Amino acid sequence: MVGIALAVNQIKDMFAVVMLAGIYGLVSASFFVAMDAVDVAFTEASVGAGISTLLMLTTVAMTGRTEHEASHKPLLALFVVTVTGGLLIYGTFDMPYFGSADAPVHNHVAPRYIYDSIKEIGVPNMVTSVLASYRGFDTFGEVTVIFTAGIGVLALLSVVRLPKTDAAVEAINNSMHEKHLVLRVVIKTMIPFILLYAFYVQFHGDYGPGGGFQAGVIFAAAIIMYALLFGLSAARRVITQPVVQLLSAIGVLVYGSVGIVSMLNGGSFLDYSVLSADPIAGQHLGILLIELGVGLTVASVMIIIFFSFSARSEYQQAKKGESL
Amino acid sequence: MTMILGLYNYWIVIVLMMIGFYIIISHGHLIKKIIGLNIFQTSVFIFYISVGKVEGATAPIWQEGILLYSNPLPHVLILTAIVVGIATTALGLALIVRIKEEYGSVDEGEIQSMDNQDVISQEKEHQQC
Amino acid sequence: MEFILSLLSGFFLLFGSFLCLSGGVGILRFPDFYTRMHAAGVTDTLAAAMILIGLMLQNPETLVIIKLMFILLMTLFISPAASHALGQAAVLNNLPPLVDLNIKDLDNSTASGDKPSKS
Amino acid sequence: MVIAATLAILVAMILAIIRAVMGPSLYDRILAVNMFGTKTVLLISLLGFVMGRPEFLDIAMVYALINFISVIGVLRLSDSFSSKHNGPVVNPVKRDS
Repeated sequence: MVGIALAVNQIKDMFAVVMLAGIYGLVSASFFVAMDAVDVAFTEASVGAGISTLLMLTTVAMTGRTEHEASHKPLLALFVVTVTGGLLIYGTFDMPYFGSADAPVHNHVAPRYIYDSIKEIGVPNMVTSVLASYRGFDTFGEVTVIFTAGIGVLALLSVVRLPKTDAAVEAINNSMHEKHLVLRVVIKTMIPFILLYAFYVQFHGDYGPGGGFQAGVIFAAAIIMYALLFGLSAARRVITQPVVQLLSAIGVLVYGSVGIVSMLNGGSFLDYSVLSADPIAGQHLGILLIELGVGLTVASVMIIIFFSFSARSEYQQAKKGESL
Repeated sequence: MTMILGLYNYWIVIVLMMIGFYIIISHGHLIKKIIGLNIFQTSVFIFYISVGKVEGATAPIWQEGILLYSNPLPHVLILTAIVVGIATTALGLALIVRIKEEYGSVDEGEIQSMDNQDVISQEKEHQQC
Repeated sequence: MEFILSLLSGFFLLFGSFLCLSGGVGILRFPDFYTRMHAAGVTDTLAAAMILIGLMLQNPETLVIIKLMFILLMTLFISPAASHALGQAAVLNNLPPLVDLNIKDLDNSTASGDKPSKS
Repeated sequence: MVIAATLAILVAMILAIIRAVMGPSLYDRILAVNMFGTKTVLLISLLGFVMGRPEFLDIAMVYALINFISVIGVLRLSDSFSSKHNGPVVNPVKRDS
């Protein structure tokens, strides 16, 4: 990993840098698997290796490949970096050794999460139970952050679509598609299975690795794949922009309203035990609903982000084609 | 020797973090800065995950007969952090696209000099008035 | 039975790792893009299939075997499609193959015969 | 045996990384990344067996998928790079307005 990071530092061609960043994501995800963090690896695999590489590539395609020679003084930067790194390494000397079971992190709240969650929540996947139930409030915040980021991208990159540029874009797409025939057939057969798999991940998150975040990203990835090969306008006919925007808001609303409903039932905010007569059944119901909300928001925000990026780039291309 | 074996994970994290930091402060290209930010971010993720690892333990998914699990709390934190990270990265990239449209460049230095020229010309106009 | 299964799985795994290694060496040592694609194609399909089959023979659980089957099917679907797309893109964008000049006919057929360029 | 296979895959991954860093042309890099992704799928499934909990194969599946998506995306977008070399995109819209 250090090697890849160094190479990223050196290479000037932005395209190669982005490819290396993709590899970097894959490596770190394998590392997470080796460190027992299967849920994290799941997320990193779908996000770090897939979506972020795509987004960066789109941006690079819009902004150009080359990088100018650095005009700054790298020596000063190197000095600052070395000093900071040295101080940090000095700080690690007091840290508990890697993998030791008696480190302070493992003695605070973790034992309760590990040993009591199966009794209190009844969900085998501890990560899901901590995510959705013990720390549901945090996750609510994260979902809101994602939603806000979606709005931000929309505000920055939304384009006014003229019918004329639309037609031009469509023509460009059609000319490109003739050579993607094999890929189109393969992808068309695969997309239903991917969507099915996303639902499996969504609803199996209680028992194995997975959950709303990962399922949302996989769902979005299927749509993005469709948009990549069949053109943005075709994908927009499948899922229109207003629907996605509405869905992303509905996701956050589902999450929040589950909290409110549990308050109305006499518990505190996001306390699912009161949702049903049996506390464990209530927890199950609450986690399921909340994961649904998370999945909806994440999927639609990813779709929004990708749609706005590629709409922008098509818009630029069409503009360029007109000015020629 | 035990110290090296016990702490090398953290040292790798710090080296990665510093590489990311170096990329951020020494390169002018904005996309590269974002990638540096990502490297920095990943190093923090790795740090959290390796803190949560317990020797001889297994993934925190309950199963009959397994007693020792890794700490699930860092996993939760990092899981959400990754998704939020991609959201913020997307926002940053969107900003870069807009900057490219407005300035025609994604190099920090060039943008700075253009801004400076703007300010200078505005001041001149003021003086002429 | 048990013994035969573990023997078979070991054979598959070893063969798969051998293919992996040879593919890795190939992707590093071959002279141009198209030959490298051949090396990568070997590791992508045959080596992956071998290793996954070896793993299937190791585990008696049905669910695990089904998941492994899915992964195998997916790799068998995906890798050839991706290689095809990659090669086609390279040809269409005029990446010249490195061809020995002694075989003139082959040179002609790869340069122009495959796909007429659209642009 | 599983461990031997894991080691072999790790070596192959390192070789692929070297190719991705060196790669003279764009397509070499894409090829290396693609191969790297497939190797990661294998590595994850092998790691599950090494750690004794082989039910985590879902992750390997996601990898296979995502790897494919990123390769497709890269190819689709690399068209827009190379179209710059091949001259402007032909714009078939009549400009009579």
